[in-house]
Amino acid sequence: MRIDAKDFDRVESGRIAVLRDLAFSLEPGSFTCLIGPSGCGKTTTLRIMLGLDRDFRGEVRPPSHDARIAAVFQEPRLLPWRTVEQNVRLALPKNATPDLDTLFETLGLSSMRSSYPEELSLGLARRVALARAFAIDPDVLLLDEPFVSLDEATAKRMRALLLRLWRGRGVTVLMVTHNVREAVALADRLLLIDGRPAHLTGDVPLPLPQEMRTPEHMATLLDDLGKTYPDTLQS
Amino acid sequence: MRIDAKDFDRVESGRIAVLRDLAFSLEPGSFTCLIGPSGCGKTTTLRIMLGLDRDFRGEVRPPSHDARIAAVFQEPRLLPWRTVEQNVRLALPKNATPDLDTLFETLGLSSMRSSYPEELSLGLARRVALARAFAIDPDVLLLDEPFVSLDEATAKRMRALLLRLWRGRGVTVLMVTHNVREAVALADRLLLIDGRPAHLTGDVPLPLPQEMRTPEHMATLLDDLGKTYPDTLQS
Amino acid sequence: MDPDVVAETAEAEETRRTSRRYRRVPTSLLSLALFFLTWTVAAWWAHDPDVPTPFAVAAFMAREAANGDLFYHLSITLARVAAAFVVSMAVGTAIGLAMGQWREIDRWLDPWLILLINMPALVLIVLCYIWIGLSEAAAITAVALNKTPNVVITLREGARALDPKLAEMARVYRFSRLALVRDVMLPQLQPYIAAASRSGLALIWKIVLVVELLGRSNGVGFQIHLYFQLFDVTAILGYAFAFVAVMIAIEYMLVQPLETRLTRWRAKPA
Amino acid sequence: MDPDVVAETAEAEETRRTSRRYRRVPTSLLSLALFFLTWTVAAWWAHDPDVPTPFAVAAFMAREAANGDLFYHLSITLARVAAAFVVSMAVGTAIGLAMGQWREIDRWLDPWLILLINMPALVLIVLCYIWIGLSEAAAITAVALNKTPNVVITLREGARALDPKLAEMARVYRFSRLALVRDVMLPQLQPYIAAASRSGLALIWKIVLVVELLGRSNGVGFQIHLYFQLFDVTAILGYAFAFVAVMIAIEYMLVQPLETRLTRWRAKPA
Amino acid sequence: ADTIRVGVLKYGTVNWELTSLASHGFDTQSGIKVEMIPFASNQATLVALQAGEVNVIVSDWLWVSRQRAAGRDFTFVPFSSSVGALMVPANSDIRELADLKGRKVGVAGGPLDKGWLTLRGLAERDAGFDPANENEIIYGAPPLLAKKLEQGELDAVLNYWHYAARLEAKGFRRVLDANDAAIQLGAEGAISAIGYVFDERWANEHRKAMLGFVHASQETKELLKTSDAAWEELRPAMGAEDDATFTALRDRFRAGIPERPLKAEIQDTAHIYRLLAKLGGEKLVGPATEMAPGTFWHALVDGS
Ligand SMILES: Nc1ncnc2c1ncn2[C@@H]1O[C@H](COP(=O)(O)OP(=O)(O)OP(=O)(O)O)[C@@H](O)[C@H]1O
Ligand SMILES: Nc1ncnc2c1ncn2[C@@H]1O[C@H](COP(=O)(O)OP(=O)(O)OP(=O)(O)O)[C@@H](O)[C@H]1O
Ligand SMILES: [Mg+2]
Ligand SMILES: [Mg+2]
Repeated sequence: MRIDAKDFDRVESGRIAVLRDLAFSLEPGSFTCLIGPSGCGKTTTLRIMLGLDRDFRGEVRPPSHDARIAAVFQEPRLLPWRTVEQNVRLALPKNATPDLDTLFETLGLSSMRSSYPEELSLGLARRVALARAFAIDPDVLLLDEPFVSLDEATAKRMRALLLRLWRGRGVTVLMVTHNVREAVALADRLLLIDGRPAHLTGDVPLPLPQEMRTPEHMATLLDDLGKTYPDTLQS
Repeated sequence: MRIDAKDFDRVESGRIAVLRDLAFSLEPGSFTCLIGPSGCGKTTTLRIMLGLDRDFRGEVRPPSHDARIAAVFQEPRLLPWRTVEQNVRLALPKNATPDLDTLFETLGLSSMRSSYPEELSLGLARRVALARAFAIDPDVLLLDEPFVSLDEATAKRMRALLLRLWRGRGVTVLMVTHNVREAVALADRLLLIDGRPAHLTGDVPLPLPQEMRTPEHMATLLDDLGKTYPDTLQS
Repeated sequence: MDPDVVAETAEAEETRRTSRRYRRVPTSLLSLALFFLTWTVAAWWAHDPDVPTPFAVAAFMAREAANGDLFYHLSITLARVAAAFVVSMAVGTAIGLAMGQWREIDRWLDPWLILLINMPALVLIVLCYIWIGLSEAAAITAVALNKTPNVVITLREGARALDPKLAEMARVYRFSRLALVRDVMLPQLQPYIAAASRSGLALIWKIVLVVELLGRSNGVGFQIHLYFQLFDVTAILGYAFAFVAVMIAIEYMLVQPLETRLTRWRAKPA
Repeated sequence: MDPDVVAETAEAEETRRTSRRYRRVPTSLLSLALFFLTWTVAAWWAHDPDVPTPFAVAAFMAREAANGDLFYHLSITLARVAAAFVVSMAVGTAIGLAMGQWREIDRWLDPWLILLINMPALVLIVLCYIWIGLSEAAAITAVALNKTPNVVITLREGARALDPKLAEMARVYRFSRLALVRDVMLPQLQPYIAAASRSGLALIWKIVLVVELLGRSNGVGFQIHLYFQLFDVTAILGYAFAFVAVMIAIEYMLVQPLETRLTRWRAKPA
Repeated sequence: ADTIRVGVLKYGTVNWELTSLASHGFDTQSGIKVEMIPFASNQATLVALQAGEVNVIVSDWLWVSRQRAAGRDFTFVPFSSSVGALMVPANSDIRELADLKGRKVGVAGGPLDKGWLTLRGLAERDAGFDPANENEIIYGAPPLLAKKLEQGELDAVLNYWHYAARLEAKGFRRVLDANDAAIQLGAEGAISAIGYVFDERWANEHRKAMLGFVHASQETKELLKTSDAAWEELRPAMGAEDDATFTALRDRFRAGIPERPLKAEIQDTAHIYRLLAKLGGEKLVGPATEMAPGTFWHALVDGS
């Protein structure tokens, strides 16, 4: 995909230029993390890739027509008038019969299946949004800061689940995160964007298989990254 | 404050017991972090302390009547039909004349003052919510995961700002966070809650002044904590 | 980390829900009783044939019910109300949603809408009778034409206030058209539909009265007008209350239980 | 990390906004023109004195305007509409909000509300005239009594749909009562108020017609009815359109610009 | 001079008489002042009288009698014996009541209209059928029904006299009117269907003024009966679209001016009342089976 320019009209006055000359493509089955400072345009990039925002110059080549796409938005975006289980089921494609029992169990949602979203804590709601994305068994998965508002233990479980899904099905994953540590632990490629308007400032491949990333190795990597991109990364 | 029991009626069926025998008091001018797994009842505790939920057994002794209280909710909770600046100004008590220029500058919001919340990224909106809380110069400040969705550099600036405010005015701070590292770096006391229903599982004083906490020192501390409370803390 | 659901016996649970559901009725009944009490006292105090007591009105209703007139006219009027209601809600909702979601449609139809909504009922009714004929179809068309613009206006506001975030979510997950309407849009429109249909039913009934007055030979409106010519306040109130009673029954036995079901997801106020 | 605001000359900016604002007018005008065209063609095709052409209606209006009748009756009716509108919106909003926010009040007032909203306009009007006297006050009370329940019902739905999260925020930050209403509640109620006042204005005008028919000696309703007895369709349409024209003017010159201002915070559809 | 407030229909017949009355100074001659309050419908004048806004309106004696039976002391002075007529298109094959059988008939004023009831009574007696049962009857607003007859949707219409007159001017044919029916049913002459209606207590308190008003009304009628010039002055108030209509309205008005002694009228009215009570039942007349005493203003009947 290639975005030449993306501007927003502002209500009060003027336009702001958000993205300029941002081009990258995702290999099928790759796990990419998109990293950039708050407000630089990460969510906007995802929205353009999802086809939710067509008011830009450039071109997005979507994956094959019948590829299943799932997205985890920055907010849970659940239907408040449907229970947790209904929210997940509604997103399922026809004839899909995923093993929801196990999924809810893993996400710690088993006892909440018949709760309404307003009865959930934010962390629980986020997990429901994750469950919805995982349940449809997607070919492409776009995640916008999926693991915030979760305690470390839960977040770890979620990450493991994500990796399992990715490895098992060869899902193409693009994940936005502010947590460089998390990115380095999970992804096999980092995309750094920054600037005003934002453009690609770094494209870092991480070829080492995830299971071999030891804490020591990651510490060095983080250190190196921090030195190469002092503006964008700080941890 | 003391909460003997807090239950919720569930729409579908049954009640769930969320909190049991949770009692603590905050010293004026102290900085406490409340830590616990996702969905255990932290937000509920804050809501009870704020007087937003009165349907519980127990007693909350609020600070003196004219103490200014500020809260940062888990979501930004801005008025979508008011600009950033209006959102902050509306929360100000009468006759308050805070230096908004500097505040917006520090929070990186200067160019967004006349934007509407729907034009902000989530991270920017969270910063507006922080600006609103800081602007009223509170005596008591309750924060519910204030620094998520921010990149590390911005989060660091925010944390520094919070510490400056706390030191300068002697604000009483209670902050909910999942980030133990952050808690250890900022607070002078940790409250750990866990369980179903949730109760206090740990009350850890951290007497060392913040400015003396070196990375090494914090690493040991985290290690110790992780060993003492293996269920609740993991980092 | 999920708090346990505190076990409750199914029985206790059942009692609690039942008692909650039936608690509303007494207040409403009490309130109605208060109304009739006030009326009775006022009537006694006024002591004027133009201010009949509730008993006089009830006696009249009983007499009309006994000779069958009441049910005859009431059922005819109710049929007309129902037909016009269905037509105008369906058409109005469709147009209102279209206008609320697509600017261009809104711009084109808006002037016509203002024209139509401000046409006096009398004019529309008379024109319908002249052009379509003095028939049932003309009557129902006339009523529907009067009511539809109101539905359009309310639903248009509803469509404008729809949350784009949820629509985006539905789009990403490729919700079927049915699911989009049933699970995403309708629940958001529920308050608008509720407002439109409540005040709609009442408005339709008022227009049906005029329609019956001008060109039908039966129905409650026809009867009320007949008695108006004789200035028989008791009879007028009798027929009016017969209809109101039906409306109250519908409200408490149909609409409110339904509404409670539909909105129970809303967090209860603390 | 704030993207810069791309500098634009104030002038270019000004042109763009202006052009956007004025783009609506042509579509509306075009749409109205289409309406009159359809009408003209239909009238020529029907060739029937009961289907006057727009020109005949316009000629009638010009004649009535020249002899002053049109403005006299129109202004009187507008005054009545305005008075009843203000009263019923104010009272209805207050009651509706109270009923939407407090269950107990809702339970008590609900039956009365259903009673009142389903009372035929005729009954309410006649009773007001008899009890209050054949005065302007009675006329306006009658109209307000007819309209208020509709406002109550719409605003009650609005109050029920208020976001408790924002209310909590306002409470924590100790918003003044004024700020709570003006900055937190009213913007959320805006679509409901818009719906209630748009369809409200139209409804009030329709009831004013009946009120004028039943007990006033001037006003558009009085005139329309006179001409109805002579079956002068041209005159009836002339008076109806005079009022509609005023409403269209109010809509496009007052309501829509205001509404655009009030809702510009809503993210524009992509 | 005492002021009498009269509620009138803007284009109604009463308006014609009162306009003439004022313009020829009959009011000042009788020492009164007449103020006309225009309304848009008959119902409006009824409401106005009940609300005490006007002193006098025009309505029918049946209503007065019913109100008196219910304890409200209104009373009545004859105004006109013009009544509704059954109208058909010129080329219609309906010549008499019996031909109505099976036709679509519009009836102004509803099922309790006096004219309609008398017509039904007559058909029942002479032709052996009740039109209300063996026809499709459409009750509706008078102008609408007149229109529908013109459009050909209805075969016949029983409409108020001025609508009937208008139809006559357009070439429609009168089959018979309610007075014909009443006479065939035993009345000796035309009776006044409508009259000035007012509160008896008020009238007794303003006896001189009211008597003056009645007198002025008679003088005016005398004038309108003979003078065409007086009618020309009224033309703008009549809303007549063409000369034929104007003439038809004028002639029908003249024909309806009551001529007979009051005693005879009262007798016939009482007779018709009993008839109507039988036909219309309690719905029409209320519980009373006889015309309420005092329906006609005592002051004119016996001077008391
Ligand atoms: N209105 C409600 N009705 C029923 N249950 C509720 C309601 N609000 C919260 N709960 C339940 O209470 C528990 C505690 O919720 P709370 O929001 O306090 O969690 P939390 O500790 O803030 O979690 P998180 O870290 O995910 O924000 C959760 O299990 C939640 O499902
Ligand atoms: N509808 C809009 N109208 C105007 N400006 C907008 C709109 N949406 C986003 N923006 C602006 O575009 C910029 C990028 O927003 P975006 O949401 O993509 O940021 P982000 O990288 O996701 O930030 P965060 O990490 O805080 O979520 C921000 O400055 C924001 O203010
Ligand atoms: Mg974002
Ligand atoms: Mg929480």
